Amino acid sequence: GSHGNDVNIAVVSHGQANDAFWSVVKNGVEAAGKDMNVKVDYRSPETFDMVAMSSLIDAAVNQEPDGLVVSIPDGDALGAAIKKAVAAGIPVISMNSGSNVAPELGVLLHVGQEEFDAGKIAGAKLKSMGGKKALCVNHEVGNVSLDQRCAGFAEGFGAIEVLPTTNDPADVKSKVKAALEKDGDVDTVLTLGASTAGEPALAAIAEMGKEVNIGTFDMSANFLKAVADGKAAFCIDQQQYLQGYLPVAFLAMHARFGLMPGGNVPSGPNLITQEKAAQVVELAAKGIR
Amino acid sequence: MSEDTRKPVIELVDIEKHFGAVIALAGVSFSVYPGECHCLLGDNGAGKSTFIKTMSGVHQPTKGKIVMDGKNMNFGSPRAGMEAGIATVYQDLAMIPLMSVTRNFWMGREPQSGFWPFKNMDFKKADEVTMSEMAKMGINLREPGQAVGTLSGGERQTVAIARAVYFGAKVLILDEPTSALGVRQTSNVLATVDKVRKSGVGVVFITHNVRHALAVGDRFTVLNRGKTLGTAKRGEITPDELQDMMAGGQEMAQLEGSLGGTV
Amino acid sequence: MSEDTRKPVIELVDIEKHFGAVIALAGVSFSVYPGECHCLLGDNGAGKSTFIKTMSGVHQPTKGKIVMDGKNMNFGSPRAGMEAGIATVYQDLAMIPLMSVTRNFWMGREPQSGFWPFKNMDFKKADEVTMSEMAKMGINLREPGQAVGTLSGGERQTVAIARAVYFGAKVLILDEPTSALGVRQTSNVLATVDKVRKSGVGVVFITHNVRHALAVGDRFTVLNRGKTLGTAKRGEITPDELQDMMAGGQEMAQLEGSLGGTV
Amino acid sequence: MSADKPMADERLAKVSLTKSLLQRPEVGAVVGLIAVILFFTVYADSRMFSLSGIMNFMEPAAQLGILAIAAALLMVGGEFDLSIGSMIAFAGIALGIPLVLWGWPLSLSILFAFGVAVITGAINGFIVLRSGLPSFIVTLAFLFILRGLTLVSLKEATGTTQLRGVKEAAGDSWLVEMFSGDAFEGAFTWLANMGWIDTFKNGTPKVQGIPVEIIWFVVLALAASWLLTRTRFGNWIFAAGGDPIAARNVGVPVNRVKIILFIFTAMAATLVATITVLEFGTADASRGLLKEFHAIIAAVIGGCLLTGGYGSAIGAMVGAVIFGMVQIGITYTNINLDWFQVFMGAILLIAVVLNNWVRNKAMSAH
Amino acid sequence: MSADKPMADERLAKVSLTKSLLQRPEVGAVVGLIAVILFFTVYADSRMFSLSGIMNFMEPAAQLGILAIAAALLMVGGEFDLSIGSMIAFAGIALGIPLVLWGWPLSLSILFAFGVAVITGAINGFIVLRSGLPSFIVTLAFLFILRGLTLVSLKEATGTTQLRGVKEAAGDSWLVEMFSGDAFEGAFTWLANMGWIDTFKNGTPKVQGIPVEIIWFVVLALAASWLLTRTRFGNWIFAAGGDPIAARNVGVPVNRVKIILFIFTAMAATLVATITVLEFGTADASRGLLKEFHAIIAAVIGGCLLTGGYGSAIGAMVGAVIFGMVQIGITYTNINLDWFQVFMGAILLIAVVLNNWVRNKAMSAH
Ligand SMILES: Nc1ncnc2c1ncn2[C@@H]1O[C@H](COP(=O)(O)OP(=O)(O)OP(=O)(O)O)[C@@H](O)[C@H]1O
Ligand SMILES: Nc1ncnc2c1ncn2[C@@H]1O[C@H](COP(=O)(O)OP(=O)(O)OP(=O)(O)O)[C@@H](O)[C@H]1O
Ligand SMILES: [Mg+2]
Ligand SMILES: [Mg+2]
Repeated sequence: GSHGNDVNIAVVSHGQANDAFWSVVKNGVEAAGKDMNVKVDYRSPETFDMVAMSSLIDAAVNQEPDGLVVSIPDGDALGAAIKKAVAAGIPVISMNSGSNVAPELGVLLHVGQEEFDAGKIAGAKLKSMGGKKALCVNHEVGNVSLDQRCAGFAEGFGAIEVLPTTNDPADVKSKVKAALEKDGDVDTVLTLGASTAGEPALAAIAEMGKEVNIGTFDMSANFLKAVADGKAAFCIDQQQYLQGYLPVAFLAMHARFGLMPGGNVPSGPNLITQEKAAQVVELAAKGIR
Repeated sequence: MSEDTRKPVIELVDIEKHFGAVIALAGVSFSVYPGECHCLLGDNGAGKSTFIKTMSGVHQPTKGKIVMDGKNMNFGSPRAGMEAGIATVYQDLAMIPLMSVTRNFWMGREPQSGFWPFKNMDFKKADEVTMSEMAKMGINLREPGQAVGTLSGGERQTVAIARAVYFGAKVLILDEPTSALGVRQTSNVLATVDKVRKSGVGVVFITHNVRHALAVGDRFTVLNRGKTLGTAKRGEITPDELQDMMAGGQEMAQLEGSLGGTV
Repeated sequence: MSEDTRKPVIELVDIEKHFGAVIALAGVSFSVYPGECHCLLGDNGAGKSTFIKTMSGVHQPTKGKIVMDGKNMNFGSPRAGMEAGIATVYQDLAMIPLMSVTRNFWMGREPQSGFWPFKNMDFKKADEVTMSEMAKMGINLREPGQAVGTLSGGERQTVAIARAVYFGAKVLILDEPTSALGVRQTSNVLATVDKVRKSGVGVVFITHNVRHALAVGDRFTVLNRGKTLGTAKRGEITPDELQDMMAGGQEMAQLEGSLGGTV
Repeated sequence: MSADKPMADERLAKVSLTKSLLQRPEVGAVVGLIAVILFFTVYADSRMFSLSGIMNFMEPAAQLGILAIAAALLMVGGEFDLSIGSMIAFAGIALGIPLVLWGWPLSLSILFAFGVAVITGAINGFIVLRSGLPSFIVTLAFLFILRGLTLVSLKEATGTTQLRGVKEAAGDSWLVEMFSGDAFEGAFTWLANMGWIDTFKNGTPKVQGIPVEIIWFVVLALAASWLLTRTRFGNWIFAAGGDPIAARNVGVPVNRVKIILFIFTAMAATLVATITVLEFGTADASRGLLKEFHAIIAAVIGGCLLTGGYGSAIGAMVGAVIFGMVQIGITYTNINLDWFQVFMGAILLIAVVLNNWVRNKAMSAH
Repeated sequence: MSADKPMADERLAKVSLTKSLLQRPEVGAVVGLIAVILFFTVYADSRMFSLSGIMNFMEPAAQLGILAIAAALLMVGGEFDLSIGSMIAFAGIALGIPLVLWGWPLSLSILFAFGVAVITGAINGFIVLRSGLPSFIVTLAFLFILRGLTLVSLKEATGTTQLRGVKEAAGDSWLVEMFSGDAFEGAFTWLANMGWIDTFKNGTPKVQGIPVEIIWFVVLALAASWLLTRTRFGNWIFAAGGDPIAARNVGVPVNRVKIILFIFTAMAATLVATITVLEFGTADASRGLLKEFHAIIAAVIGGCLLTGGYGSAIGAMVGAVIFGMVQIGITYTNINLDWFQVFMGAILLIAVVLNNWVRNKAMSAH
């Protein structure tokens, strides 16, 4: 973390350090730390592990920070740790996931987007493009947020099949190809991560020589380029940079001046389609979007 | 040794043992009387180790029967053999180098104290017995907790023999116990065999060394390619005849000639 | 054997070897002349294996020097020893059970054909030589591709010896080659030692068996607890004296008495 | 005869008491623990070693430790279990589904979960022993199978990869107290009132008790250590791992020993599952990911040989504490999270190299 | 002398040619392959075994296979490398960063990446050999360290976990063709024109050529097999893995052999990294996750013993194909995809049990 003067803010998320999406959140956290001149500490478990995450929250609380930012993918599992933080008098802001459970845990506000809603929007968009049958490519089986995205997608779109893969691009590419080959009715693909799943899926579609609509969660520079070129429909941007930046900024304000906005901040979803794509590419490459 | 009037402690009749297509034993009969040392001799690969492993329950015979006290035995495991009173010193010793002498000595038959479920291994007794049994065999250990892996080959052999002797109720089997030993250690082992035999235990002694066999043997059975060449009593056979039988009688004259008959 | 007029092929002077706190060799001097068989005798743990491992480059001496052809040698590895002309049959044979006889025979010195970078191992030659060398030792292999693990102990020993003889340029070291062998195989090995010696190679022969030593030895050196008890020439010493020296002279009389002096 | 005695002394240096202590398998781990503590004393926030800080890293250490102790016993017995991590998830739903969806009482559900563990462990062991395949590869297959079955069952039962509502279904039975929450809460409140331990601003003690898993962990470590070093069964474990053929030949029931160890490992995973499910109120498909490696690492840091026949339960306990300290300790330092894995790997490497070095020194000084 | 000959025959059944064929290490894998093909012929969409279907599963199989062959050689040599997966990511940035950020030409960047591989492999090997620690644990440490270093470097260099723009930076050199895209494109177009292979509606062939990784894979498998079975170095690999002390004693330079194998493994990972980076145009911190296990699994299915000294490169190749077929093939079936891991684990288990059974049969029939 960067060194600030008096104020100390801890961030605990459930995303792995080498996950492209979460690295943007972390960049937001660090930028806020610098801008607000506060000391920030960003921590997350090695895998999607609520037990480990709960320990990390406890460890953060133990250091009595002036504010705590958490993501809450499982309110039941993390509830106790968060309540303990609140009980200890630490202001807590949740981000990314957990808006439904946040109030009852004593969390001040939530910055983020509900995965389910975002999936629903993606589904509706792809349906409006004329899709009949879709694949939802899940590159991290067992990660609850990804399940929620697919569930929302099903709600918004209709007939979907979940395609579980690993996060190896060669595997994603081959499996998408196989699925498209097997079921000729599939005309739509939604991937849940732009770089690990979206780009190989694009490659698979290109090799298939078949008209398939594809959209993705999150952004990567290459996928955005495909959107700009009209090869892909959209990226769902939840502006996770804000999910890192804003809570830290709010808590810094709170620690110094007792300020705090009055309600949740929806950071997304923001559908990046062909028109907007080109201007976002550079920022995505820098890890801001 | 008036064998005919006494009953053998163990009798094996027409034992066959196949490993896949390899026929290691092709019908071997053998018996041991109490208080006798029965030497099992034969060429490399004759089937001696396989035979005594069958006797002690490591292998199950493909055909044939094992009789003790008039009952047909069916050893499913070495444990069953041990419980029937057969103690064995295997050619490869069956010692665990990283474990202490005491632990190896008692392996499989650890003494216990205390009450269930808090039964301890009785180390006090175990250590004492180990030390004293080893001392009886002429080895004074520094401490019973020493790992077996740090003992010399001869000492290790002695642990294996002491263990078998201590537990060996009726039959003690020794598979080539002297092959890696020095002169002094060999004498020790042979003296032990003598002592054990005199206490009424039946001993089966495998060796390639005719002289070692003649030093302690009461009867001699020679195996050749999985079959018995016959059994002879002490005094019925000369060392040279025995040697010839063990070598299958081939070309010995020529070789012995060139080397001065000292093999 | 007019040793004094000839130069030894290898001479070791005042070799010491420590393993941590264990002093395995405490100053041993030893030499081998071309065409002689020098027997190295001694109790278990006397340091025989350690000594010949130092000679062949497996261990580096803690102190002392090794001289060949008047030059001070410094074997950093077994490979260096081999290249200087020292071939060794280790007590544990140094064979890989899962590999074929041919591959084991040539291990470390595989013949090659073809040109770089497409040099093949020359299996045709390798197989032929292996088969013929084994045949010379009296073993007819079914096929050279057979895994060593499927050979009997005696056959395996023979492969190790045949390999050492085939490559053994100047000195051949045999560490207890006969201990696990049957009578016939032992005769074969002793005859081979004799043959090798006659071809001018110096042989170092380790054994616990006085008779085997006397059958082929020209000189006898006895080690005891890491020190030399002395070297004797053939004819200068009686078998009984040698036996006593090997056993450290202790209590042999008593033991031998009870067993009929046949050890 | 008397000539034998001086012979042993003549060629050996004396063995000092310190040196014979140094030969215990766990000594390397203890040295490693001291090194890690020193490191964090220098580089971490001092609150890491406050009472609450210690409880904080001991909690994950205890959960890992329960696994590591079982893994150590299994490793001493000459086998591996790579399916521990998946077993945690699997046992979690074996407890959660009866409890939440079938409406079973907690006691029965726990029994059911442990029953499943016994069967799974036995299957693991049975396949390893019958096929003669290395346990590495057999349990690797079960790593996939159990994780997959967990996913399938959860999807089938709930439609998601998560099962909620365990706390509500479990209610307030004493069993819940046995497996979750803190012990000795009264004592800690009293200590807080006396001002002897830290409190938060609102007066509640920072540490409300000793988390039960720590108690399970310590009790298990002591029991396993007693089992391994002081009992007949312990001797059999060493023998089965040191040389199964030799052990079998002298009458050790090697197969029985190994199967019991596999079952014990699966049960340890189930214990951890029970603790976490009751503590956190949910079961999910990704519980226990990578835990098999962490357990093996802890056992190896604790002095177990991968080849079997050597190791200690106390060592595994120390190894788990080291692991927990490193994992949580980094949050008390200023080290950037991105460096976490490098840090982890380096500590692991240093720990095992040090461990090995200490052991070799101790052995050769013999 | 003549008496020796009949002795051998007398106690042995005759060895038929079939049986001696059955004794090759890869035979179990081949049987497994046939079983898997049969399974998919029955249960999967027939398009799986169309030309494009085959290319589709052969592509991941080839990438895995390149690793598996190296892992097999290393395993025959008696060691493990658990850092292969992380090495893929690490090599990816060792190629990408010079190319994209430092503006080096592609050739130099590739050389640099392979140079890094040589150093990493040598360090792995050096530590294993010097410390005497099992390679399992040393390379497990490097699994973390390399993965972590990749992340740190990427974050440092780009601020994200991904490096893009590789394709643009690489340009059109023949090197790109060597490591990415398809080979024999002309031939395939011609075949399509002749109507001998399937085409899309617009007339382009469904399969435009053989993906280069498949060619690398096959060439490497043949070369490795030749190396292992026909050369001096191959003999040394078997010897080093079978019994390193014995091998050293007869003059095999065991340490050199093992270090070369570690380097070779790292280089294989780098080859895969080069192929994927050039193919997808990006380097990513999570490339190659779990690949170390997949490679070991493929090698074991292919008949390698985990204990070293036995195995085959062709077997590893077959193992990788089985793995690729199972991985992708399930998508062509009607099996619910949630069952994937269960299916995977079960196939792995069946394959190794079958393999072992075939080998034992073959051995005892000897
Ligand atoms: N488990 C086994 N599988 C296959 N063949 C075996 C097995 N055990 C022994 N054999 C074979 O059975 C035969 C007899 O072997 P055994 O070990 O009994 O001989 P031995 O008389 O003890 O020889 P030695 O004097 O060398 O110890 C040999 O040909 C051996 O290869
Ligand atoms: N690597 C080693 N580390 C420690 N001590 C060793 C090592 N190798 C040998 N020793 C010790 O050195 C001494 C001599 O051993 P060595 O193997 O040379 O005896 P030997 O004369 O060959 O005995 P044997 O007749 O039993 O083969 C023994 O006390 C042995 O324990
Ligand atoms: Mg035998
Ligand atoms: Mg020796």
